[in-house]
Amino acid sequence: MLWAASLALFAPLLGAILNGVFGHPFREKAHWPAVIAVGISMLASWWILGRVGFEPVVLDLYTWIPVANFVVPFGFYIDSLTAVMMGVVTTVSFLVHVYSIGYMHGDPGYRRYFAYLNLFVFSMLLLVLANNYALLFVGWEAVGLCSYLLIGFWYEKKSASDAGKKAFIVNRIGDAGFLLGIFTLFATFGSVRYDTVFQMVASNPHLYQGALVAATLFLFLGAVGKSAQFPLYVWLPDAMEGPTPVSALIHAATMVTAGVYMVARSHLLYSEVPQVGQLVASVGAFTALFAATMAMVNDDIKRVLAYSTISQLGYMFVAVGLGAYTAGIFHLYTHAFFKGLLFLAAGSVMHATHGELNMQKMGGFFRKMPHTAWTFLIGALALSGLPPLAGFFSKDEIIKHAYVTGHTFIWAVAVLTALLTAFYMFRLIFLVFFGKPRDAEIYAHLHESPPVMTVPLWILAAASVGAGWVGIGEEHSVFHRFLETALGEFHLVEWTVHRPAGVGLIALSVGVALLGILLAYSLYLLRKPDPALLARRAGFLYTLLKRKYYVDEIYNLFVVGTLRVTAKVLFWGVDRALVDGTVNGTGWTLAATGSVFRRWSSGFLRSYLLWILIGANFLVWFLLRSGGGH
Amino acid sequence: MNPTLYLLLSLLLFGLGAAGVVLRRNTLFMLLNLELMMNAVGLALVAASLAGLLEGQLIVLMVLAVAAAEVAIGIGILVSMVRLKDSPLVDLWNREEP
Amino acid sequence: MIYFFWLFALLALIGALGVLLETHPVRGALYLLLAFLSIGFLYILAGAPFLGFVQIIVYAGAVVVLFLVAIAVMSLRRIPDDRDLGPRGFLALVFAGAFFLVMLALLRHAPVPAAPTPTPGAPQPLAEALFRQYLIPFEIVSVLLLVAIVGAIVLVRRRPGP
Amino acid sequence: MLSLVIFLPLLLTVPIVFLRGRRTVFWYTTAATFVEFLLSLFLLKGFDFHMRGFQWVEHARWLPDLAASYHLGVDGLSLSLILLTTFLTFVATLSSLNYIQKQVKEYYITLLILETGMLGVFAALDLLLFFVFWEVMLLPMYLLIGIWGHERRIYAAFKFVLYTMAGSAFLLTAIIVLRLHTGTFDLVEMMNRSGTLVPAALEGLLFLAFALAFAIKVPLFPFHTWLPDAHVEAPTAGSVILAGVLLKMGVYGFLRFNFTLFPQASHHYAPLFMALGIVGILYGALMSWVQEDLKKLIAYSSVAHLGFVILGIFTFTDWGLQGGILQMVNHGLSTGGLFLAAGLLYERKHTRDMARLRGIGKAMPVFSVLFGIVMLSSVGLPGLNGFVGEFLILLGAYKVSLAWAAFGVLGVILAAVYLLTMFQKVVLTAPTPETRHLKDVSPREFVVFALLLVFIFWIGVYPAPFLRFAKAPSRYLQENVKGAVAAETVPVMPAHQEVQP
Repeated sequence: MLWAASLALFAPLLGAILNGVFGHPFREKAHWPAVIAVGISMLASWWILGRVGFEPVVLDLYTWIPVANFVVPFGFYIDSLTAVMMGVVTTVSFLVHVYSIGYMHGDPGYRRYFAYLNLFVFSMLLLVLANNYALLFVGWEAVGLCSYLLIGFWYEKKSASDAGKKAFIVNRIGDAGFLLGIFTLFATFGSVRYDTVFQMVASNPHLYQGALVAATLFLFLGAVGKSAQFPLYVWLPDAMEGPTPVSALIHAATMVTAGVYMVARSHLLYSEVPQVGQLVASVGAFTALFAATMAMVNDDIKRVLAYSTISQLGYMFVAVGLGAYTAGIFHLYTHAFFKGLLFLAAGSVMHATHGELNMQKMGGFFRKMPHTAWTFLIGALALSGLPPLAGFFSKDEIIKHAYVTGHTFIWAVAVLTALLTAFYMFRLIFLVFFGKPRDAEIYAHLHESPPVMTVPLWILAAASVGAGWVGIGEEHSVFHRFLETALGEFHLVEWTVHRPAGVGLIALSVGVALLGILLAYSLYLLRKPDPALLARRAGFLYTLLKRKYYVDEIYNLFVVGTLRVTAKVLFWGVDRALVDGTVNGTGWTLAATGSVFRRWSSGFLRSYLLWILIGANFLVWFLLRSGGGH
Repeated sequence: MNPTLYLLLSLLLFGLGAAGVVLRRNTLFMLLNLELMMNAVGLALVAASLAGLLEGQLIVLMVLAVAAAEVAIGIGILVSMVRLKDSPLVDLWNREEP
Repeated sequence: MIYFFWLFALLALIGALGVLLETHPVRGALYLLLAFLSIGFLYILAGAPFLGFVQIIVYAGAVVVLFLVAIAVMSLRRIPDDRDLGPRGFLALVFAGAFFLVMLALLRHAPVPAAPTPTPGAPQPLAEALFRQYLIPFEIVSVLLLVAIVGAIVLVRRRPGP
Repeated sequence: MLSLVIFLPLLLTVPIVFLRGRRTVFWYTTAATFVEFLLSLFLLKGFDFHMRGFQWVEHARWLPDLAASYHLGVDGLSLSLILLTTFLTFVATLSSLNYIQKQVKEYYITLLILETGMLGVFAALDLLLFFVFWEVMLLPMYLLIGIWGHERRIYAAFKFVLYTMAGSAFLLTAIIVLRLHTGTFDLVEMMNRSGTLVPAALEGLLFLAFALAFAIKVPLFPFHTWLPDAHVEAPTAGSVILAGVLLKMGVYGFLRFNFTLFPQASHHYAPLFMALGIVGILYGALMSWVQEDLKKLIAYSSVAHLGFVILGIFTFTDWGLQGGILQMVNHGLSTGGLFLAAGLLYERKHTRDMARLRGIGKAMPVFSVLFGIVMLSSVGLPGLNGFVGEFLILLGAYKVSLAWAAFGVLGVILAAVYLLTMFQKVVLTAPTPETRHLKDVSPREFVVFALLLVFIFWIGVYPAPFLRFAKAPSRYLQENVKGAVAAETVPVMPAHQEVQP
């Protein structure tokens, strides 16, 4: 087991170093070491997936930071949750690597791209494999670094390097909270290792109530930053500046799910403090709805998919928030496949239109790009949650769980969001693939992507269909029983209400999805109520959505703006004027007094005589006053 | 013949001499006043001798010698001043503001 | 006896004022002469006849004469208003007056008692003291005078001017 | 042995006079500093990390009637800084080949004298000797900035000296007062003496006097304005040493003198200095965010980093102290690297203004990677050296109270902000005609960076050996302060063994 894990972890690192530092010989063939490395890592992960037993395997390679009683090991914690995450990460990474060979062909930074991608896989695996929160944090930030490097990959484009910087800084804000969470854990439990912390919580849960609330909240702040939940989601839409395979891998399948994994990993902590769980769920629900509304009006394919990812992440947080950790991970697992597929398909569209992403300029691509179109359709159907496909099983389970545990408000929001999801996905499909081509010039140059890109698309399409079947039958499904060992029983958290979930519930969610598709169909294909007309009548509401609720502007104005102003004021005011002022001031005053005396010896002879006379006076006066006595 | 009267007189003379030195621009009159002040001092010393201090008179002799030397140098300066700037006014010798 | 004192005191004051206010050099020197003479007599009055005579001979005789010779040699003319009555002059008067008052206060504070037996003004005890206890100062003064003479000569020597 | 390590650079200055040619002098000095570095490594042999007292002790008569002796000794803390000094001096010398064109010989002589001064400060155990070395170190630095600096070098050098001199004035008076009360200048004797050295009221005053001198050196918030000017005007090597070593003398002073001699006052003033640390972190970060001059930006970032160190050591917790001491070494490496990069750019473009250095990523890829790694270590990215120190410091701050850690963590965010902004402005933008065809890193310059990167990665991945340096001193300081506070009257000083080598 140790060998498999280390192999899975260090192979991509070796690939990254090979490409990055000694990459010259590989120049054109840079993808080979990268793909092989991730391939090895994938096989190792599958092997682990098969072999992981009931008891988590804890292995320590060496002690990383030994200070007094704060001993942080560099080690692995492998259980079924880790295995699932590794499986997802490595499989999607491998497909994205293969896809990138075609997509990034001819790009000057080809070698650098594969080095960063490998480094990302290494960091993500480190995050998943770590056996303590400190090492988790190392992976956490390393993943942030890789996303910074990959978003700003085409750094000559100012918007790209700005987006990279923005991503890193917003992530860092979340990480700051995460750090405080780690400190709280260490302060209360005297260790950051999973096994010790979980064991202490399990043995006497009610002892650490206060500290647990603080720790879980701080950790959640980190998750909000990393998984782009409200209010720290602003970096994800901008992250679309990076190459599309990157968006598919990092900003859909793997990195953004780190937050969900962390909450699932610390399920023992979260289930002790249900009120925090409810907060997590409500933030998730709100973000889901909030993002879905913005996705409805956006014209950029990748931005729509980005908002859709934020929305789906919201779903996952609803699940883990309400205690349904397995459901959350299940949705993460299925989402990775169909969202990865959608992004790669979008990439293939972009590849064909030479970087054009605006839906309004497209139309009728179905005939010219059958493979991309079909796979995109499958992905959209999966995402909207129609029965046979993966999305239905995972999303429906979350909705059912919300209903069953009596959170009707969250349930309603979830259902509404499902409607919107179906609507904006099929709006995208009808605008891009169906109807009349709106831009002849683009339509003329259209061509289907090479097999090296379409084959991964079909594999992911198959996965989007098949992945869900593993979870049929909720509690007793293969997937749930597999994760039982890691995430504990399904009913850990007894909610007050326990309403029976009838068949009606499933019918409702499917109906809602179909309604969404219908709406999109009539609006964008048949142009019954012409969307432009609707937009004008909606007026303020439409522009609000279009301008993404002006959130970016608000942040720039308040957070960035005020900080910059205070910095300037501080610099000129305090640094220059006050501190330097006093220093130079003392210098100046000394010089000034000097000049006064200098003028005093004016060279005017007779004034000297006068001063002598005055001096004599004072002298005698002084003698008089002091001499007095004797 | 009590000494305070003498002292009073010497003080008066000294005051007048001092005022004169500062008031007058002509170097000659400054020197004259200077001499007057020296004499006032002599007078005070004599008053001291009236009060029983023999050395008083002795110091007067010393003061006298010093005054004489001082006049010699004073006239010397006056002569060279007049030769250089052919006017005894002191203000010609002020250093202008740098 | 006392009248003489007031007489000579008055004369001395007139001389001093004359020197102070007079603008014509020669007349100024003469006022000074008057002052010196009256002070000389005051010395005699105060029981120090030797000093009195020395005063008259040296001061009145030599110093004033020297001044007159200097005035004649340089043919100094009268400078109309060489009195500086500006702020500096005013201040000078103020502070001279202040000085006078301060000294008066000092005087009142530490009065000088009149000695029961007046000290002998005759030259004999004076000379004795001069050449016995105060020999060194005597010698120093003589050196001083020598230096003054050489200084005066060097000062006035006609150097090849710039 | 220790005296040899300290005075060797001084001896090595002699041959320089006879050498000819800029290159020969350069290679000679580089070899000299390298030999010095190896010699200082020799001190590690047989160094017992767990032993509480001082090692390699040398004791000789110096000024007996003043009760001042030539007393040298090293513990974990000073040894780590001595190694840092010799290493950074070697790196700095290696980097100043074509940076220095005029008066080359004098430059290298000054550099070596500076090294002696610095080593002396870290090894001196006699207060007067410490003060002497403290002043000796000042002069060469003044020359370095004043002669080989840039436009406003006279103003900067002058300001630097005046600031430090003001501090030294207080330092000297405090040392003398201490001497009068304890009857000796010897630090070890004072440490062994049980009971408070100085009446309570005076202890606070003396603590503040020492603290002021060291606060100026650190620099703590109100006394920091000399740092940006000094750094902007100093040549590369000057900046590297100024940031890498001189700033640490302030912190070293706090640890060696303030905490050891005045434990009660240290505990009493701890919140104040922690607050100053926090202010330093946030203020430094904000300042560097609005800078246009690259070196001034790095200077302000030093203010922020050392704000962290001060925050750490004043927590009097194991993690805070060990984190702080390790962070001093980390800061020396990462900021030293940043200054080397700035100097390298200055050599090529003769400007420090970031606006004109824009977009060098294309023309200098290798340099961009090196500069990027050093920048990331300064940001405190986990896996590199900065993170380990910062994490421990914040952990220590958290043990004192959540508020301290919360503010400290803000500093972590701001660090990312201003450093990434700088990196984006300089490297990650489209190249301008000016920066299109720049020469990439030469082999020599690559070696300079490689030396730093080896330690940056080593401390990041396996910090255990470096943390060992700080274990014993931090344990002692902790007990010293805790003991003093607990006992309130008679702090029990642990017995001090002095080991002859």
